[in-house]
Amino acid sequence: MYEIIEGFVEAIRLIVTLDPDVMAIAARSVIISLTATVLATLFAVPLGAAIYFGTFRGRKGLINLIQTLYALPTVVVGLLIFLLISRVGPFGSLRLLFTPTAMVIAQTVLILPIMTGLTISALSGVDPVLRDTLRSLGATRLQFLVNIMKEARFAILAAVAIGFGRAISEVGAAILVGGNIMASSFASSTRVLTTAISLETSMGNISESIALGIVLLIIALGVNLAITTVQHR
Amino acid sequence: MYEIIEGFVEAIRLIVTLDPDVMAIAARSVIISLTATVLATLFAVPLGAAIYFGTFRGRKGLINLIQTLYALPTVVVGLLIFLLISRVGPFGSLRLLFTPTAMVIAQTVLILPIMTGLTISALSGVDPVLRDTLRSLGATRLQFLVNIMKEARFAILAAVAIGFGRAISEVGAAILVGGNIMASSFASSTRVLTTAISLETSMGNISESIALGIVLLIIALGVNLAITTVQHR
Amino acid sequence: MIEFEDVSKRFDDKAVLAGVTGRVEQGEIFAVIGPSGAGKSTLLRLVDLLDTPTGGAIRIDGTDIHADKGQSLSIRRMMGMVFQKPAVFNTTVAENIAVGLRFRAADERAIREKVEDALEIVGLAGYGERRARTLSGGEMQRVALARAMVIEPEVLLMDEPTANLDPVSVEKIEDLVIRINRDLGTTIVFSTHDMYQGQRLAHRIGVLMDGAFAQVGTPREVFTLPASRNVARFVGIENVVDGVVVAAEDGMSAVDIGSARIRTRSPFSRGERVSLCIRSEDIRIAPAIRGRRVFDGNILPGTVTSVVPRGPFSRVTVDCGFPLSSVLSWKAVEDLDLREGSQVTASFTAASVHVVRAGED
Amino acid sequence: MIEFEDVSKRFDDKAVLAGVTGRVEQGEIFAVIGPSGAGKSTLLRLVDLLDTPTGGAIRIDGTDIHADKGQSLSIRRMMGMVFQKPAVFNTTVAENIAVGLRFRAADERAIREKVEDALEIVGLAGYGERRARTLSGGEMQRVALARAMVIEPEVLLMDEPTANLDPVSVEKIEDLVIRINRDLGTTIVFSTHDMYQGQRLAHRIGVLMDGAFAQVGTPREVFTLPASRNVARFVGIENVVDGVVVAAEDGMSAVDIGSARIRTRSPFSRGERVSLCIRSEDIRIAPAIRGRRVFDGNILPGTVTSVVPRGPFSRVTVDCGFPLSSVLSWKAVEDLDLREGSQVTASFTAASVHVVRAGED
Amino acid sequence: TTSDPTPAEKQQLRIATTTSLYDTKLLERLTPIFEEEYNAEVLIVSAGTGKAIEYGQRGDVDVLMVHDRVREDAFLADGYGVNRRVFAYNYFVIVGPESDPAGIKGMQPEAAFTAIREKGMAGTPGVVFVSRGDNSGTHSKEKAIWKGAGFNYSADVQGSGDWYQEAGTGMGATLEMANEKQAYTLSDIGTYLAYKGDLDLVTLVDEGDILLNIYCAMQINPAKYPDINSTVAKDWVNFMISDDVQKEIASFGVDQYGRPLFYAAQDDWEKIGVPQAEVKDPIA
Ligand SMILES: Nc1ncnc2c1ncn2[C@@H]1O[C@H](COP(=O)(O)OP(=O)(O)OP(=O)(O)O)[C@@H](O)[C@H]1O
Ligand SMILES: Nc1ncnc2c1ncn2[C@@H]1O[C@H](COP(=O)(O)OP(=O)(O)OP(=O)(O)O)[C@@H](O)[C@H]1O
Ligand SMILES: [Mg+2]
Ligand SMILES: [Mg+2]
Repeated sequence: MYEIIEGFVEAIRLIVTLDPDVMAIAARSVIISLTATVLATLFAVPLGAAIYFGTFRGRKGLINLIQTLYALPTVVVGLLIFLLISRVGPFGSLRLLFTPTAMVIAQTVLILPIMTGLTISALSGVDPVLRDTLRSLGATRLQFLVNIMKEARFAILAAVAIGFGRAISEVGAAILVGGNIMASSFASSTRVLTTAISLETSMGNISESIALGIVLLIIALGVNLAITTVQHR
Repeated sequence: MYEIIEGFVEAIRLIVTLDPDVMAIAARSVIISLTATVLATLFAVPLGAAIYFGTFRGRKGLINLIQTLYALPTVVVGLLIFLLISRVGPFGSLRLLFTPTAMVIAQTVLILPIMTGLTISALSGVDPVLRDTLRSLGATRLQFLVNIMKEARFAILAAVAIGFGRAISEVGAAILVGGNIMASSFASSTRVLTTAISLETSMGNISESIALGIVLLIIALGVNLAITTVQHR
Repeated sequence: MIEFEDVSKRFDDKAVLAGVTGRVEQGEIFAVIGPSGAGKSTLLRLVDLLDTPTGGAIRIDGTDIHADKGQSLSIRRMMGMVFQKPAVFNTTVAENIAVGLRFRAADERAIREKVEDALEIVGLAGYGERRARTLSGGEMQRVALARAMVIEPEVLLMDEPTANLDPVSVEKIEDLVIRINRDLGTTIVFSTHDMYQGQRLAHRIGVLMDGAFAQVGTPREVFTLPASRNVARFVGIENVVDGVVVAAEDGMSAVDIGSARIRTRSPFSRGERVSLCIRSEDIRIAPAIRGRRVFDGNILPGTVTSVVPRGPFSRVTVDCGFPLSSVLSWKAVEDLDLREGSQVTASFTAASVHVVRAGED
Repeated sequence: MIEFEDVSKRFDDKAVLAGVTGRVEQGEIFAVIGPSGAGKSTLLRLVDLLDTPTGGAIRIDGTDIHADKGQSLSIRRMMGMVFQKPAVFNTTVAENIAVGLRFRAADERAIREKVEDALEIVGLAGYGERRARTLSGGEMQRVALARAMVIEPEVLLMDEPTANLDPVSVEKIEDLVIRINRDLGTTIVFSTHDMYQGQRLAHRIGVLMDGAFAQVGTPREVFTLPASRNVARFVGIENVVDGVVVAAEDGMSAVDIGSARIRTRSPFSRGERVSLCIRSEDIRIAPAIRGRRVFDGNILPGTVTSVVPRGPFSRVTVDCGFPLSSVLSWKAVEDLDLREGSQVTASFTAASVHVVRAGED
Repeated sequence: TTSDPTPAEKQQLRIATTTSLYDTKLLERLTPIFEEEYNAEVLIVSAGTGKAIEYGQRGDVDVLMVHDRVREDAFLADGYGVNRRVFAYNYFVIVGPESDPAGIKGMQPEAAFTAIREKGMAGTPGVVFVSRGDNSGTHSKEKAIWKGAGFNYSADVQGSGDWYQEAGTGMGATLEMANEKQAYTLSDIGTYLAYKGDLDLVTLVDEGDILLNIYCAMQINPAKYPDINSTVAKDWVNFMISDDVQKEIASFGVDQYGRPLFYAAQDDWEKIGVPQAEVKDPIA
């Protein structure tokens, strides 16, 4: 138990001393996960809207598939991306393996299903009369979507929060395609908070792990406060 | 890329031959994750309701905290539970470490925030007039909650689907408190699909990993179909 | 302008509309009245392209509006709609009203002016910055109205636009509707359950019953010459009596209603089963007289069974073998000293009896 | 039974109710009328414990209902409420109606029977198994009504219960309300924007204006003796004219309204500023006469400015220096050959002028 | 034989290494020196032996550092790797509870395993063996010991009873588990020392040739993956067997554990039974 307290103390120390290694790792975490969240939002929201408002055959099956993909293990996502970008894979020539870009891709793929699913839920929460009102006011397809999104902004931003939470907390894909590299340059390194936590744990440094976990949660808190602020506007 | 195809073939083989090892691992996955999901639902739904309908001080902060915990890394959850139940921890005497029970506890803790948050969202989706209607019809607190839940069942079951997806797909906590043990008796083993996937991956057996991932998704599909069936009743 | 050709609409296995045929002219105010559940909202939604008919066609200026999906937007942009249970966007009142203008890329200044004007007109001046979600029922309905009006549509569809309003607000809105129609030439189709509103506003009224227009005509036609027993009942003719024509000559006929014979003007011939519709305000009540008087009409002795206040009037029901309702001013009721049990005579002219074929519907 | 003592309610910085005081008696039907946004819904919600007053108290049988949270449930179970914009649970119609009974643990058989009866009564027999979400506006309102009625509350609160209904359904519901009140002794408080509904149903009416009851009285009192200019306008007295008492003697007075002098009965003395309320149905229109005739009342020459149909009547507006509206039957309009520009005289007795102090509100 | 002394751009060297080596932080000590000297950037990916080999096979890294002679040989034979050089060695240890219920203290490894199995099969209370069970280098070694003791691993050991449990995780977690269950396990010395503070387990067997643990570095075959970074890879392998680094290895860990974690391979090629070329000769 004392490791938890020690972890807190250590977390405070890391933060107040602005430990350069930890700062770099934390910054990398935020950059990668935020980028992935933004990308996933850009895909998931239109995709969710297309599915929700669509009337194509197999729509129900597609929704079920998306729900099923909530259970996609991060390791499997990591593996699939790995196979695609490893040197002998179809995109091997891009040399993406063990780069932050690869991590962004993997996290984007990972959170896409849940964000799409939550977008669908968010949209179905909008009063149907408002949908009819928008149509009757002569909204183009885009105007319609933008306004429905505005109306569903609370739930959609909640989805963003969930997506970000999942992205920044996952480790399986990050370690497989990133490799948890601590290089001398910031850009070549792929160590993020979760992979660092894993490493510390595997080395038996429990308080360090907990300290890093606390740092991660503080970052998440900041991002969430930002999201909440937008939500309530 | 051929590993993916190989993975599919292998998955089919594992399923049609009812490979006893894989069946045991899959069964354990389902039992542990379903139990965790049920437990988390039992906590999260009343908790979410209490927060949503509550008017206490710090309510907003609490909601922010819950949203922040979406980002709780599975490894950190695993570590915390590990510290609590390891032999020298406060609950060490229960000898829970490296048992399926420990995994259930860890997964329950892991998905509690997201399920609570989604319950709050689900409740806020219910027409306020219906809430007033229930009150005006003389609902007791319990009747009120039950009926609001019924009305929000679609969104709440979506939360259950997400919780289950997260539980069955996580590996960090499972491996830390479960240990990925393959013992000769079913009950002493703690190897589940995700930890098995990790293991296969660390051994470089990519197709086996993918095959197990497919098995996992098939299970998730089954659970989701069940949830969808209830949702549409 | 808007033509309904045998329009039908089914939900699952329930036929809501079945053969609606009719025409709304350019610049006309057309009211759709009918009982709850008749399909008024459904019909308006079909016109606004919010739903697709199961059969038949709706044409605007000759084009089948449901035929070409590519045209939907431009057709919809001709129209504005106010919904029966209006909903507001979770933003300010002003933003709610501006939505349609924004869709048309109006400039910011024009939007602000138009929104201000509209707020003024619907009696919500100063409400611009309020959160729309906290408005009262009537306030919301007025916002919805303003929202549809600011886009100055060619066709304005309104589904029970004043259902939640008090008479003073109703009058304002009605004046506004008339002004819009007159000044901008807007074609207006609205549904209402307030027949008098139909009459006050509409050039023509369509009575929707059992999935189709039971009657389409000017308010006067619909209210004085209802096409069937059901329409008569619905437009508030309180006295509808069934009988058989026993004599017919020169357009005059006598109808046997069991307890009495009624003189009427009607084109029906002997033996036909008919319903007699007599407006309560056409029935005169006088003190019971001894002996008989010559009278070119119908004069029936009876007993008052109830006197009920109705607005500035009272409704007096007399049992003349069958119940007959009449409307009198409170003063008349006092002068005649009418009360339950009073012996009176009820009289009405042959011309005030409107005869329709029985069981037509 | 229900006592309002200086009840006030603010939302943020907007005072919606400010000093509502009044009393609803046991077994009474009490109507709350008032303009849109006056706070009718707010008041009913306060009674049903759905919101808490900012000041004052609401007492039922002497108990301050907001005082003891522990009692809320038992107080609420005495009451049933129908909301202005009713919402239905996403299940069948029958299940919707059964909710309140289930809360009271009624047995399955009793529930089934009561629900069937209620459906029958509100005119939705056979709708039991329908998904409630697909109902029309009026159908939903009737379901909400049935839902509140089946629990047989001691107090029934209804917020504009017939706003979405056609006259035939309204009549059915009104009959039902009267029956419930009479047979079960239920105290009924309802809000309405239909003043005539207030009059038809209510034993007493409270006119809610500017946050308080401007008047509470029987329908007759409210409609014929409105307490203020605003109430007069609101209850549909079309002619309200301001003036100054210039002579007063024996309860008779002469009021100078600028363009004319009006003889009235009033208790006001010389020099007081008053408003005259004259119901349009008390104004008689006759052809213009040459010369003057002796008349115990007021007789004013003027020019017809408009003839507008209103239900079975027409509203004729005459400019006598100030506009004066009268209501005539269509027949009378035809007989007198009234049209825009006709020269007529408008006359009314001194007794038909109701005088209130000006600027009272 | 070294790279261009003034390259315009830093070269990147990607190394896949086994976790147990990485976790000792030896490489962390060495890379800055190398980067400085060769103006390169070293990217190290640590993974299970199997996965590390997989990375090598796919050409995703330039250098592979593992400790599993059998699989290394196969890897070389299949043409994926070239120029293996041995840079360090140490010994595996069998650890277990102080009470030592199977009584193996001081035994030869093969005999100790035999004793554990026997007692375990007999159901002697407290006799449990936790295996890595992850095909790692350590696991391979364990299997080799079982074989050396005369058992058929998959038939006689794996799944033969509750006494034998496969952890299927890394060394650290396996030690934790053994500690929790007060069980026996086989560990590399580095990880054991790193964890020792948290553990109640003691070293019971640390002698015997079979416990030898040999670490090597090799280049991924540039013939298989022509665009691989073969120059820096060569530099790295040569760097590892250079005199300075060998000295560094021989003293690494003394300040922290009071004893070195590794022995330098340079002069002990005979003792550990590898060809001299593999420890001495720089790659040409
Ligand atoms: N989506 C739907 N599914 C099934 N039935 C429907 C649906 N929409 C409407 N209906 C039914 O169609 C009928 C007509 O509905 P509509 O709303 O058009 O009536 P209305 O004339 O507007 O009635 P009201 O005056 O009560 O608003 C009703 O009986 C209603 O229950
Ligand atoms: N939650 C709220 N926050 C702010 N203002 C509110 C809120 N609820 C009601 N109001 C305001 O209080 C006033 C009274 O509302 P209420 O709904 O009681 O009016 P009403 O008399 O029922 O009107 P209507 O006839 O239009 O239904 C309105 O101006 C409304 O905008
Ligand atoms: Mg409708
Ligand atoms: Mg209201």
